Amino acid sequence: MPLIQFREALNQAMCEEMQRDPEVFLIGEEVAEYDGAYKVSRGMLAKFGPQRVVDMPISECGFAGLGLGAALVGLRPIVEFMTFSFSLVALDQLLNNAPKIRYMSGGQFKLPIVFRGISGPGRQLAATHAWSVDALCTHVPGLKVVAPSCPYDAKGLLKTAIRDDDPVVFLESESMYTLRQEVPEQEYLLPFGQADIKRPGGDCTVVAWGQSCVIALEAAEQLHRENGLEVEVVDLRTLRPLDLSRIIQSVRRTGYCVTVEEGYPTCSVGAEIAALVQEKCFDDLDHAVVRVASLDVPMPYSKPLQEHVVPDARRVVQAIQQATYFQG
Amino acid sequence: MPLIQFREALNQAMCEEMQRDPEVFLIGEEVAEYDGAYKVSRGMLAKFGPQRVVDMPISECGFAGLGLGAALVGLRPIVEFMTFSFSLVALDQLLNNAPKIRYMSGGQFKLPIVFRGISGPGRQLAATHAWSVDALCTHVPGLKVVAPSCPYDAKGLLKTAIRDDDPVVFLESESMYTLRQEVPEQEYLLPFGQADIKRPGGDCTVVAWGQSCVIALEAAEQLHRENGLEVEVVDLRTLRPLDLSRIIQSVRRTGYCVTVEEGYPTCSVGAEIAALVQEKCFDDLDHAVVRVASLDVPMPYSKPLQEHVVPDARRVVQAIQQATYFQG
Amino acid sequence: MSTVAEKNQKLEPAVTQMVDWYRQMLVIRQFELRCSQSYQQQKVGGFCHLYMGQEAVAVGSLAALRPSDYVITAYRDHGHAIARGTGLTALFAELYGRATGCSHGKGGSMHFFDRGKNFFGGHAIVGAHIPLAVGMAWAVKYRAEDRVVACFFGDGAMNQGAFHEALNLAGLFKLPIIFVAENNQYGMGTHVDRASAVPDLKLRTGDAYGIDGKDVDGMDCLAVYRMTRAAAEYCRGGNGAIFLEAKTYRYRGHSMSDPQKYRTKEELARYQEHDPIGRLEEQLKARGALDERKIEALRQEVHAAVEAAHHQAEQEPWPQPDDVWKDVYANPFGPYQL
Amino acid sequence: MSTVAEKNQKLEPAVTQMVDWYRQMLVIRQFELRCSQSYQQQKVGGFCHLYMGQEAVAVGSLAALRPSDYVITAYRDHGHAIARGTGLTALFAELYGRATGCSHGKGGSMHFFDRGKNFFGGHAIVGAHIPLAVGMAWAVKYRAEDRVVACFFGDGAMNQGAFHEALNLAGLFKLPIIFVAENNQYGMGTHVDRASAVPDLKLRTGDAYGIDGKDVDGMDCLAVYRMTRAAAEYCRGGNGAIFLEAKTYRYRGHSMSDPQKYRTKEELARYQEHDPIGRLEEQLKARGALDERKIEALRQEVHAAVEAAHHQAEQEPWPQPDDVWKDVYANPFGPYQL
Ligand SMILES: Cc1ncc(C[n+]2csc(CCOP(=O)(O)OP(=O)(O)O)c2C)c(N)n1
Ligand SMILES: Cc1ncc(C[n+]2csc(CCOP(=O)(O)OP(=O)(O)O)c2C)c(N)n1
Ligand SMILES: [Mg+2]
Ligand SMILES: [Mg+2]
Repeated sequence: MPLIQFREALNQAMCEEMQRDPEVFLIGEEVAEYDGAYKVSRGMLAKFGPQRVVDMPISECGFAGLGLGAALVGLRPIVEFMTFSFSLVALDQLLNNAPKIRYMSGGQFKLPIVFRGISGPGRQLAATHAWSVDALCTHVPGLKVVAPSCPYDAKGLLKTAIRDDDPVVFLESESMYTLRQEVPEQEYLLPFGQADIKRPGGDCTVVAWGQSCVIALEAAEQLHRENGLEVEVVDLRTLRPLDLSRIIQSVRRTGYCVTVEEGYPTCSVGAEIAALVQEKCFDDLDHAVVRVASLDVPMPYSKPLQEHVVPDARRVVQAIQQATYFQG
Repeated sequence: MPLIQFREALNQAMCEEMQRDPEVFLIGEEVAEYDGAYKVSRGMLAKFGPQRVVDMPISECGFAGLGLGAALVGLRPIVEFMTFSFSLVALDQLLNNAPKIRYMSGGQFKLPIVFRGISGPGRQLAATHAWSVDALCTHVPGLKVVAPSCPYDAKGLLKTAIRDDDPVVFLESESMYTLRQEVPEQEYLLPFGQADIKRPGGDCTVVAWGQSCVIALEAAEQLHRENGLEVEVVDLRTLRPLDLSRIIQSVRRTGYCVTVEEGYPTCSVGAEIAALVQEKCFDDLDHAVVRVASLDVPMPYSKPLQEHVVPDARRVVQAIQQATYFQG
Repeated sequence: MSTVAEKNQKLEPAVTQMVDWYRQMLVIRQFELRCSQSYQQQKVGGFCHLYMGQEAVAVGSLAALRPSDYVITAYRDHGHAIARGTGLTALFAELYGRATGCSHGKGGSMHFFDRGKNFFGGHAIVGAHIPLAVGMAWAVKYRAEDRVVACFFGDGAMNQGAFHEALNLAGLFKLPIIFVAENNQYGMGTHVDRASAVPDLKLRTGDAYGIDGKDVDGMDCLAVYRMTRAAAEYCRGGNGAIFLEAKTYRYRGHSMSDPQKYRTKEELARYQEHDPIGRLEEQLKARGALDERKIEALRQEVHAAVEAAHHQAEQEPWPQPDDVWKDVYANPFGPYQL
Repeated sequence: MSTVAEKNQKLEPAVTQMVDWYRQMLVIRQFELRCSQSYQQQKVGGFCHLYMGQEAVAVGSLAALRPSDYVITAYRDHGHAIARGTGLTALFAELYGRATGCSHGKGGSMHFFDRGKNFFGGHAIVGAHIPLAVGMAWAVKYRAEDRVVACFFGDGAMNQGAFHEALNLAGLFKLPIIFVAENNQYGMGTHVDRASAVPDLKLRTGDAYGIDGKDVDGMDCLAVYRMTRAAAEYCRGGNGAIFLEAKTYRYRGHSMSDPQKYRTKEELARYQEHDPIGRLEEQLKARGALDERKIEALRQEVHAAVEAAHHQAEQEPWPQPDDVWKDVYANPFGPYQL
């Protein structure tokens, strides 16, 4: 199987779907002539031409809405936000129009659209540029939210997202773009709503997604190496729909649960999972669910400060140790 | 003590602060000549003149930013959103600029600004008009979030908000505007970060705020009347800062906890509180924290449908009964 | 050889067509009179924004379009839905929150939708539908179809950022879209002079977005028709977007709960003298197509049709509580259960 | 009696002042050369947008303002901070993430702030600072102060909704603000022709917002100064807002990681022939205010100052981990503890 980067997996998914369906197209800032600010759409302009791979002005609200309008009449747009930090100026389109028009019309319309781009802090971009929009988007019924953690999942999930008839928010991460993995040559799709056990284990359940799954796996590996602890890493893959039963099954087995996320800690996806787990596994838990997230501050620029704020494997290790009463 | 409506309490708070400090002013759609879309600013144009009570075009992003710019140089704007559903088009100003400029500047600026208006579903306004922005705003460090549940609190908290040097999101509710309560004639302020026990009781803790506190009290009253249950209603008053210790004290006493909110259930303030309570009170809880919220759907227009979606006292009663293993 | 005169000739409607416009305007007016009563009787909930006074805009402009063209508007949408041909019963049923409403009771007055009529709503966040309209026009161009999009909004909406971004996109990509600003001179209680730095709205799009702006007497159905017809030809000709300012006036308050202190009775009366229905009536009388008898007959017919629809709607079934879970998503949800 | 000629005379800068501009431009250029090196050495993190080529805009326009005037800009802010007088050590320290940086290490290249110099940042969300600028001008008018606001942004930012809403507000309320569009012809890799339906930017604000638009050669410091000086007089005279389009060019990539395939080397070279520093140098030579010796002395002085600041910044202390909790709020937090 060819070894490809995360960004290539995304590129392949888009190209395959655009080849398959002429009604799929890609818009966003710098997606065409520039080959993508993060090179996710490299070569796509050359392959599909300027009708189907189109640079947009810096008008996120405008082109997010444009995508939605095109979807309303049946086209299947992929809208790239250079990063989701820039989707803040388009949140009315993303959180109000996208998830609700179908409902308000009594189901007369499908809205087959994918909003994709980077969510998460990046490297020292400071507070306004460091959004993890996971919680903002997962909060809102009517959206689907996808957050892959590896190239294989990224490809399969993005293809599903493009074929899905509902608005999908697809969250990527700058630091993941260069991750490599073997990915099959033959076509595959991955379903929404099915979490994946990225590492099985009986000692503690760690729930993660996207980039946070990468550090969860690091932490699990370290605890295995150093302490012989068998940590189960449940990669949610999609935050909406949420594979709650997979989480519950795991926690019932392990008795412990830790959540890991990059975003703000308050009213977060981790909070939601903690709330669900304490409800569904009240008698199974031997310790409270422990949450790892960004510190509860805006993101600072300075390198040591950002490193202090963003969760890392070290903090995940501590959280697991705390959650499992592990004494070291 | 004079008996006044919730909206009059807000009006008094604004008038008193504007009398006290010439740098306080009010802007928003229809706040001046129209006397406020919901009459909260009734008479204020006449009292303070067109320099200090100013109608804005339908440009929420523009005038939210205008307020922030004025605050950057030391004025103390009150920005009314007709409802926070319309703040969706201004969320970049609200969630990005407001909470972060001070931080990004290393503390060189204060941002003494209040964003206030209706948060919550109103009456049959359908999906895009029914936002509870409680979770969206509480998610973001750098904001303070206030949600009073009665005229007395509304007045004291709004005066505090106006004097506060940080951006405050102040959440009101259409259905509360006509609530009446006796309010002292002499001036008073209420501190942020101090929850209020709106009804003491030893059998179950109910955590609520704003309009959800009104229905929590109804439910508590009903359970008292019908089942002799003594429910303690903890009114958070401010969601940020959060009076966690008051919640913990109460749950330690009662052993049970229910959260009530009007907004979407997922990644919500209720989720945050459930996550915190299971963490801090793990050994005190005799049942999982039970959450009451809107159903996880966009808000429908039709009356029976909206009534089914929005939480009411009946659902709170059920939740308390469930949480306390009450058999009826 | 098509001279300007000949071309103008071609744009002229048949008299029978104009009688139909007249009928449509009567229907809208009557529909809303009933609507207003029903609102007072609390049969209608939420916000309800009446279109009375502006009927010539929806009727005249939509008469100039084809059924295959796409139409989208804001929350003051009764007139557009009716002119587009949505059944009155479905509209009343929607207002009354019934399962058979044009939006299955999920939308209400502000969110009328009718996919079958290419009517895309009914949108209540001011300005937020304008980018959608641009996207629909994008799709038309993408598929090389022979359609245009008509996008209606108010004077107040032009101060939203979404308007700006949408118009720049439409201008930049030369999309086949007619922007129709219904300038009824107020956004809620705020006169356009107090909201717009340049209250002469037709000026706001030429130099800013390269989209020609024209104005038209929005109380004159025929004038609106002609202007829209020409605009549609322009768009179909691949020339890109165009902007029409229809100068009009709303007779009722902004919504049902508006004390209207921001305008005088005299101002209202002045506009009502130029009532669009009366205006078309005169024009048709002058052409011999209407007389008092025919008018009376039409009025009675319309009245009966509206009443019948209203009565029928009252009999329509309520949605069931479980319907709240319907139509959140188009695709089944997999294992998701919260 | 002030004729136009006399008035123009009054606006003319002294030659010593112009020499100072020249020095400032040298400082900016040298600062960024060092900055670019430091970036390569990974001493600077995040995004770093160099201003090289555009120096005449910040220097010329800010020279026309007073220390009491308010200044705000986007993320390409090095030039503005330097022209505003912020100390070089504080700027380097900021780039290097140190506690003594002009934003205490919290902001970085895109978020320089200096309250003492009335410099309000450094804002990285395109267009989002324009409404803030309008609010600052609002405050000036509210307090009846004798100040103006200068708000800088790029050609690309003009397609943001925030721009539109802000300009309409400034036009409507006649606020004392100079909008300076630095048209360097690209928003990232997108030429202004491909982003703006009307690429002649000075046209975009007159009919749309009632704000006069002028353009000026942004490679000519003196021209920028004159234009801004006149604009500031206009604003101080209570006439409301004004819009300047400074036609300029950036020499480097959009940010440090830009392969720049969207333009040719020839295009870049063509602009570099009209380098703003060289241009002013010629003008000053012609006036006898500079000669090669003086130029060389100045260059060395500037080089030394920049190097000294850079070295000093490298010695500055790092912030402490606990500093992340500082300055989230201005008022102590009460019992909140998550
Ligand atoms: C973004 C937003 N802000 C405010 C409102 C509240 N609102 C509804 S209609 C309206 C006035 C709109 O005026 P205009 O665009 O002229 O349309 P008209 O009502 O005159 O048809 C306002 C302020 C809203 N729905 N959305
Ligand atoms: C809302 C938003 N969208 C996108 C970006 C990413 N971005 C940063 S700078 C830039 C180009 C801006 O161009 P222009 O306004 O012309 O300024 P210049 O860089 O030329 O100085 C883009 C797209 C952003 N920071 N904010
Ligand atoms: Mg209007
Ligand atoms: Mg530029």
